[in-house]
Amino acid sequence: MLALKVEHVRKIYPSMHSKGQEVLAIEDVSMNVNKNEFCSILGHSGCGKTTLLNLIAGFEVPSAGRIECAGKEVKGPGADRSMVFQDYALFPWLTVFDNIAFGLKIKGISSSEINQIVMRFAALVGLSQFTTHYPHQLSGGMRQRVSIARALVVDPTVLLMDEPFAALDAQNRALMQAEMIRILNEESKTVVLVTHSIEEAINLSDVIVVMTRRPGKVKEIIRVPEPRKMVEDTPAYLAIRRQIRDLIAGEHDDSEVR
Amino acid sequence: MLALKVEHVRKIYPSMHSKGQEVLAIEDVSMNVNKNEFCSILGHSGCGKTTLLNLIAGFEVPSAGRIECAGKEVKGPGADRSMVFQDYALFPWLTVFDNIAFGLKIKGISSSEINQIVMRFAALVGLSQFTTHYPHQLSGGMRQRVSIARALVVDPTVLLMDEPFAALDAQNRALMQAEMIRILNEESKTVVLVTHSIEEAINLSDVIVVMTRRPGKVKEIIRVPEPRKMVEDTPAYLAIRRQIRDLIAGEHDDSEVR
Amino acid sequence: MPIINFLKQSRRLVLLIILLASWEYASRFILDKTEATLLPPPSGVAKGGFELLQSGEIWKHVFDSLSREFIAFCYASVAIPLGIVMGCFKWINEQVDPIVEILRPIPPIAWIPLSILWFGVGNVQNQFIIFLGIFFPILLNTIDAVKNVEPNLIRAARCLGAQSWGVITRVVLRAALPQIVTGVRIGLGVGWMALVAAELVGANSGLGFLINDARTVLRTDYILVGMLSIGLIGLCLDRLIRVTSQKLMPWSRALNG
Amino acid sequence: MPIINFLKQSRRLVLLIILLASWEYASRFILDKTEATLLPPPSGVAKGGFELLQSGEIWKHVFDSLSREFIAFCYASVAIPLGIVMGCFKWINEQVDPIVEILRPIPPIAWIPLSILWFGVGNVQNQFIIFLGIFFPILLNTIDAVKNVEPNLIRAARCLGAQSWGVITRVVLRAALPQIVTGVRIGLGVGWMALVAAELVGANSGLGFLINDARTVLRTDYILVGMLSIGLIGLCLDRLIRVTSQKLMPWSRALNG
Amino acid sequence: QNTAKFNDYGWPEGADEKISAKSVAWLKEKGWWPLQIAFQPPWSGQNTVNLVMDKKGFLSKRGIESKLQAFPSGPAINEVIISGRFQFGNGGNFPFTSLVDKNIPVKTIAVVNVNLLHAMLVPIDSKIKSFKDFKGSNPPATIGIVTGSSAEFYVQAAAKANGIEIGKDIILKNMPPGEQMAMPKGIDAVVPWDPTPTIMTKERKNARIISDSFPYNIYAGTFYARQEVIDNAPDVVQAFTDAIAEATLWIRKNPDEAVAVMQEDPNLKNYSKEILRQQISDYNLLYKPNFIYPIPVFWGRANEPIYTWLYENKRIQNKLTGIDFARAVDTRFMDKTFEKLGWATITRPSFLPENWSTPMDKTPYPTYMNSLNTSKPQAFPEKGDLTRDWSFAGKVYKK
Ligand SMILES: Nc1ncnc2c1ncn2[C@@H]1O[C@H](COP(=O)(O)OP(=O)(O)OP(=O)(O)O)[C@@H](O)[C@H]1O
Ligand SMILES: Nc1ncnc2c1ncn2[C@@H]1O[C@H](COP(=O)(O)OP(=O)(O)OP(=O)(O)O)[C@@H](O)[C@H]1O
Ligand SMILES: [Mg+2]
Ligand SMILES: [Mg+2]
Repeated sequence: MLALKVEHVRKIYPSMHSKGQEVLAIEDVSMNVNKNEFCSILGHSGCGKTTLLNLIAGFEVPSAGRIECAGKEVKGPGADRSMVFQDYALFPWLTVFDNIAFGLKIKGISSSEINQIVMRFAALVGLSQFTTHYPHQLSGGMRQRVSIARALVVDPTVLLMDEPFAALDAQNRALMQAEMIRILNEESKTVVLVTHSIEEAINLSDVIVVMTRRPGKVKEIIRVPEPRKMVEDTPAYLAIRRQIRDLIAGEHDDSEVR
Repeated sequence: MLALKVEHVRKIYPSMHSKGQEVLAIEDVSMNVNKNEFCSILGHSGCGKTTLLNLIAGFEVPSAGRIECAGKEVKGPGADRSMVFQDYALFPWLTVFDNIAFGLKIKGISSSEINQIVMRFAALVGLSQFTTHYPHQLSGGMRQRVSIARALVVDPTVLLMDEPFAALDAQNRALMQAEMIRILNEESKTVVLVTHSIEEAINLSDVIVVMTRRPGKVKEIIRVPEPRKMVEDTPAYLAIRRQIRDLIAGEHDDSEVR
Repeated sequence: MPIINFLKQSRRLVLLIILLASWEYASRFILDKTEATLLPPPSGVAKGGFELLQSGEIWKHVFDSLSREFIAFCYASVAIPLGIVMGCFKWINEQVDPIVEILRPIPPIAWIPLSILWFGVGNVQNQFIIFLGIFFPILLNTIDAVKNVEPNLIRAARCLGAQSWGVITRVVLRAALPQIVTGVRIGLGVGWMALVAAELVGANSGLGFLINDARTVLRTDYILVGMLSIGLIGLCLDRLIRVTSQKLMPWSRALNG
Repeated sequence: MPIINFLKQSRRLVLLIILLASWEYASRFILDKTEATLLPPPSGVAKGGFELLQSGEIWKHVFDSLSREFIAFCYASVAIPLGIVMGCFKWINEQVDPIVEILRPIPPIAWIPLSILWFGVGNVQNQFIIFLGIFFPILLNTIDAVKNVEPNLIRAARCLGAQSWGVITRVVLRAALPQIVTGVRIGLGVGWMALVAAELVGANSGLGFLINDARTVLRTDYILVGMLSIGLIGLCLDRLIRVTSQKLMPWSRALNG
Repeated sequence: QNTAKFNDYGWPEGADEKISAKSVAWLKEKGWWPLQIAFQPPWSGQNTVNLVMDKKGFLSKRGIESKLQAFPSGPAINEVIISGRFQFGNGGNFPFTSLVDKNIPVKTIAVVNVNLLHAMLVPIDSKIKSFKDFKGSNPPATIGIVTGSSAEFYVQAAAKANGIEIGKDIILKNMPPGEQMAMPKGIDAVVPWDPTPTIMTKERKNARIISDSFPYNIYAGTFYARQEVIDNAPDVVQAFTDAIAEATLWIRKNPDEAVAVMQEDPNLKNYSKEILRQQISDYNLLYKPNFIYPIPVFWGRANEPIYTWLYENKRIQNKLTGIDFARAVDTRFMDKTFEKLGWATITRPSFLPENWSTPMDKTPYPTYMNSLNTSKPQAFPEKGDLTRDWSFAGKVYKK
C-alpha cells in the first residue's frame, strides 16, 4: 500500500533579491514510499533535499506536479505528516512532557489520555525520567529524542526527518541511529529521512533515493538488500556503500561560490 | 625531534555559576608529537579535547604540568602555534587575501613579500581566483580553506585544528580531508587535530590519542601503520577502526543531562 | 562569605565615592556662593532629600509618578496586540508602518499642545505624554519579535496539527514573549524619562512636578533630589523587570543580553 | 518597471492618506472654529510649512538644529573610546558602570538648570542636552559590542601573533564596529528627540525653538510643521546611517536587523 | 438699597446671588461642570485672588463648583482656553493678545492686577549702572529673557529709548524665569517679572535693578471668560465677578491670612512667607481696589504699542488696535458688582496722575505711581470713589 506518492514535482523559488533570478530547486521528481517503509534521500548540499521534504510536509507548494499522502492530495501542513528537524525545533517554554503533548492538546484529547500517551512515548524514547525538564536542560541527543517522540505522538502517516542527527557528535549519532531502529521495531512507521551520511542511510533504510545536483532530479533508487540488518564492514555492506558513493561522486561540482 | 611535549597536564575550570562547583576537565595528560607528525585526538564529547588544544595554544593556563613547543615552555598564544577553528573564525571585514595576510602584516613584512607569500598559499588551498572575495561570499569548505591558509602562512611549529571539518557536509568533508593530505604533502607540518570522526583520524594521522571521559586522561596512543596511505575497507583499515571504536565505546556514559 | 561579597560590591563604588567627595569639596571651597546655590554639595542635597522624606512629600511624588507610569503602561500595552497583528500580517504592517515611522521620532514634549486639545489638563494628558514614550519601544519590539520567531517552531506546530489561530496563541505569542518583555522594559524606561515633560502641565505632584516646581524658585537641592530619584527608580524598575522575567522565563536567551 | 515599483511604494501610503483626509475633514467640518486653531487641517499645516519654506526660515532652523546635533555628536563620540576601554578592562567597567547606571535614566530636560550653571546660556548648553541623549546609547552599545566580540576572532588574532594593542585595533574595534554604528544611530535618534528640551533655553533658532516659540504665540500650524520636520528628519537620519553602513559593512549581520 | 449692610471686609451682606439651576444644567450639558479655571501660580501676587476665591469658598457659596488648575505660563493657559477645556482664565497682556488675534470667543471681565514689575537686573558686582551703560559693549552683552514675552517688548522699547542696538550692543537669549533667577555665568543681565526680581533683590541678594518696565508699558493682567458662558449662563459670570471683588476685599482686610492660603498651594510652598507678603502688598494692596474694573478704552490704548510691535514682528497675524481690545471687554458684570458695592466705575486707573495726557505711543512715559516709587497704599475711598455709603473694617465711609 502506498503511503506517499510524489509525481513529477518541480519547485521554482522566486528570486531572493530584487535583481536575482529564479531558482529551479527540483525538477520532475517522482517517487513512491510504501506503508511502513523507511526511505532515505541522499545528495549533494543544495540539491533540493530539504525542498522536497518541505513540499511533502506542505510547507511549500509545488510549482508543478502532485503529491499524495495515503491517497489524499497534500494541500498544506497537517498532523498526518509530522516532521523532525535538524535543530530539534522544540518549544523552549514547554517541558519535555508538554512538548510531546503538544499535538495531542491541539487534537483536544482528554488530559488523562494525554498523560497516558505521552508517558508511553517518553518511555519509548528513553526519557521517562526527564518529563519535567525543559529543553535547555537536555543534551543534544536527548533533545532529538523529545523531537522524535513529539512527532510520533500524533501517529502520522509519514514521519519526515531532515538531517535529524547532523548536529550530534559521531558517538551520539551512532547511538541515535540504533535507537531509531529500536523505536521503529516497536512502532512501525513510514519514514522519509534526508541525510548526508551514506552509512546512516544504509543502516536505517529499506530504500535509498540518490539525487542529482541542482536542479535536483532522482538519479537512482536503490533497495537495501537486508534492511536494518546489514552488518558494517561485510562485503555486501561495503558494496552498496561504494555504489552510492560513486553515484554521488559522479555528480560534478559546478558551484562552489555561494 | 620533538615539536610538542605535554607533561602531566591538569586543567581545573572555576565554577561558572556562583553556586556551581569546579570542573576538573583533564587530568595528568602527557603526550609527545614529533616534528612533521600528524596527531589526532579522539574522545567523547566533553572529555576535554578542546581544553587540551586551548592549553597547547596558550589560550588557557594549565592548573598543573607543563607544555613545551619546540623546546620552549608555552606561556601564552603565539604564532608558533596557529589554530584552525571549527567555525573558521575568519575576519568578516577582510577579503580572503587580507585574512591570509593577517599574520604576515603583524610580523611587519614588506607588502611585496606579503603579496608573494599570500598568493602562494592561496594557490596551495586552491583559492587563487577568490582572493578579493569576502568570507560571507564563500561556501563553508572554501572558508575552511582560507582558515587553513591563514594559519599556515605564519609557518607555525605546530598547526592546531579543532574539529575543522565538523560543520561541512559528508561530501565536502571527504573532499577537505583529501585536500589536507595534498597540502601536507607539499608543506610538511606538525599538526594536532581534534575530531569526532574515527575515519578522519585514521585517514590523516601518524598517531591517534584516544581519551577517556571526563576528567579526560590519555586512554591509549595508537600509531597508524601506513599513515595517509591506508585504503578504506581493507582489513587493516577495518581492524584499526574497530580497535578505536571499541576503545571509545568502552567509556560508559554517565552524564546525559547538561 | 557575606562579608567578602559585601566588600566586593562596595569596591565597585570607589570611583563614585571619590567623585562625590570632590563635588562636596568643590561646592564648599571652590565655587563662589551663587554658583554653590546652583550646585549644592552632596551634603546639601542629602539635607534636601531628608526634608522631603521627613515631610513624607517625596513618597507622594514617587507614588503619583509611578501610578501615572503604570496607567500609561496599561494603555500602551495595546502596542502588544497591534505589534502582533503587524508582525503577522504583511499588509497591515505595510499600512501602519509609515505612520509609526513618522510619529516615532517626534519627542513627547512636542505633543503637549495637541495632547491638551485632546485630553484637556490633568492626569490623562500627563499619562498620554508618558504613553508616547512607552508605546513605540513596545510596538517595535513586538513586531520584531513576531517577525523573528524561529520559522521551524511555527512549522513544527503546523505539522502537529495547529491551525493559524493555534499557531499564534500557542507558538508566536510565547516565542515572542521574551523580546516583548524587553520592549516593555525599554518602553517603561523611556516613559519614565518623559516624566518631566509629562508633568509640565496640570500636575500638582510627581517627581517631574517636583523638578519643574523647584526650577521656578531655583531650589537646586530639590532639583537634584528629583533627578536622583528619577535615576534610581528608573534603574530599579529596569532591574526588577529584568530579574523577574529571567526568573519567569529561564529558557530565554534574549533576556540575558 | 519603475511604474510598478512606484505603485507598490504608494500602496503603502493608503492608510496614511485616509487618515490625513479624515483629519482634514474633521478639522474643517466637525471641530468648531476655535478648536480648529489648535488642530489646523493638513492643508493649513501645509500652508504654514509653505510660508516657512518661502521665507527660508525653516532651512535656518533645520540647519541650526542639525549643526547642534552634529557638534553634540562630536563630543558624544568620546563614548566610543570610553566604551572600548570599559568593555576591555573589567576593573574600569566596575568603577564607571554604577555612575553610568544612575545618570542614564535621568531625562535630558532635568539637566537644564545644572547645564546652565556649567555652560552658561547658548549653543554649548543646548548641545550638552543633546549630547546627553546621544552619549548613553553609544556608550552602552560600544561596551556591549566589545564584550560580545566573537572570542574565537580574538584567539585567532592572538595565535597569528597579535599582541593586546594589535588585537584591539585590528580585531576588537572592527568586529565591534557594526554595533557601535547601531549605537550611533540610536544615539542620534535620541539626541534628535531631545531637541525641543535642548532649545528651550538660550536658543533663537532651531526646530525645537520653532516649536517652543510657536507655542507662545499659538501658531499651531508652525508647531505641527516643527513636529513633522523633526519626525521626518529623524527618520531620514536613521535611514541614511542604516543604508550607508550596510553599504560600507556588507558583511555585518547586525545592521540588517 | 441705600441701607445695604457690609461685612467687616466691605462686602455687602445678602448680595450673594446663587447661580440658577438652568445655568448649572447648561454647564453640565457642555461638560463644563465643575467649572475649570486656569491660573499661573508662580506669578504669586496676582494670583492671591484666585487662591482666596477658591479656598475661602467665595465661588462655592454662590453655587459654583469649580476646579482651579495651575499652569506654568500664559501660552499653556491659552491652549486650554481655546480648546474649551477651561472656561475662565487669567494672564498677562501678551497671551490675551494671542487670543484676540485668533478671534477666540473670550471676553475680559475683570483686571486681576496692574503694573506688574518687569525689571532688568545685573549681578550685584556688575559695573553696569543703567541700561545706557550697555552702549558699545564689546562683545555684545548677553541678556537672558523670555523671548516673545512682555519682557521682550519692554527691552525692545527701552533699547530704542536709550539708543542701544539689539544684536550689536546686546544679545537676547531665551531663558525661563527660574533660570534667570540664578544669574548664571556668561549672562550680563536678565529681564524677569515679579516675583523673580523681588526674590533676586530682597532674598537672594544676587542682583540689582538697573531699569524697569514702568516707563515703557502700562501693564494689566486680566480675567477672561469664554463667550458661551457669558451668553448662556450670565449669572455664573456675574457670580464669578462678584467673587473676584469679594476676594480682593478680603485680602485687603486679611493680608497675612492670605499668605497662609497661598502657602497651602503645592505650587507656592517653596516661596518664603516674606516674599508672598511683599507680593500681596505690591499687587493687591497698593492701589485703590477699584483697579479691578476693566476699563475698555484705556487698556486698549495702553496695549496698542504692543500690538504694533507684535504685528511688525509677525508674531500676530492681524493688525490689532485698541478698539479690538475694547471689543473683547465686557464690563456689564463688573458694573453690576460695583453697583452692589456702591462704587463708582472708573475711566482711568487710580495710579495715573490727574493731569495725565501723554499719548500711549510716546515712551518713556512720565513717572506714575508704582511699586518701586511708592510703598504707602493709596487711600480708598476718596472723594468720587463711592456712589453710596460703604463700610470697611467697621469703619463707615460716606459717599
Ligand atoms: N526559500 C528559498 N528561496 C529561494 N531559493 C531557495 C529557497 N530555499 C532553498 N533555495 C535554493 O534551492 C536549492 C535547494 O535548496 P535545499 O535547501 O532544498 O537543498 P538541500 O539539498 O537541503 O541542501 P543541504 O544539504 O545544504 O541542506 C538551493 O540552491 C537553495 O539555495
Ligand atoms: N570555560 C570553562 N569553564 C568551565 N568549564 C568548562 C569551560 N570550558 C569547558 N568546560 C568543561 O570542561 C569539560 C571539557 O570541555 P571541552 O570543551 O574541552 O570538551 P571537548 O572534548 O572539546 O567536547 P566537544 O567534543 O563537545 O567539543 C566539559 O565538561 C566542559 O563543560
Ligand atoms: Mg537541507
Ligand atoms: Mg570541543
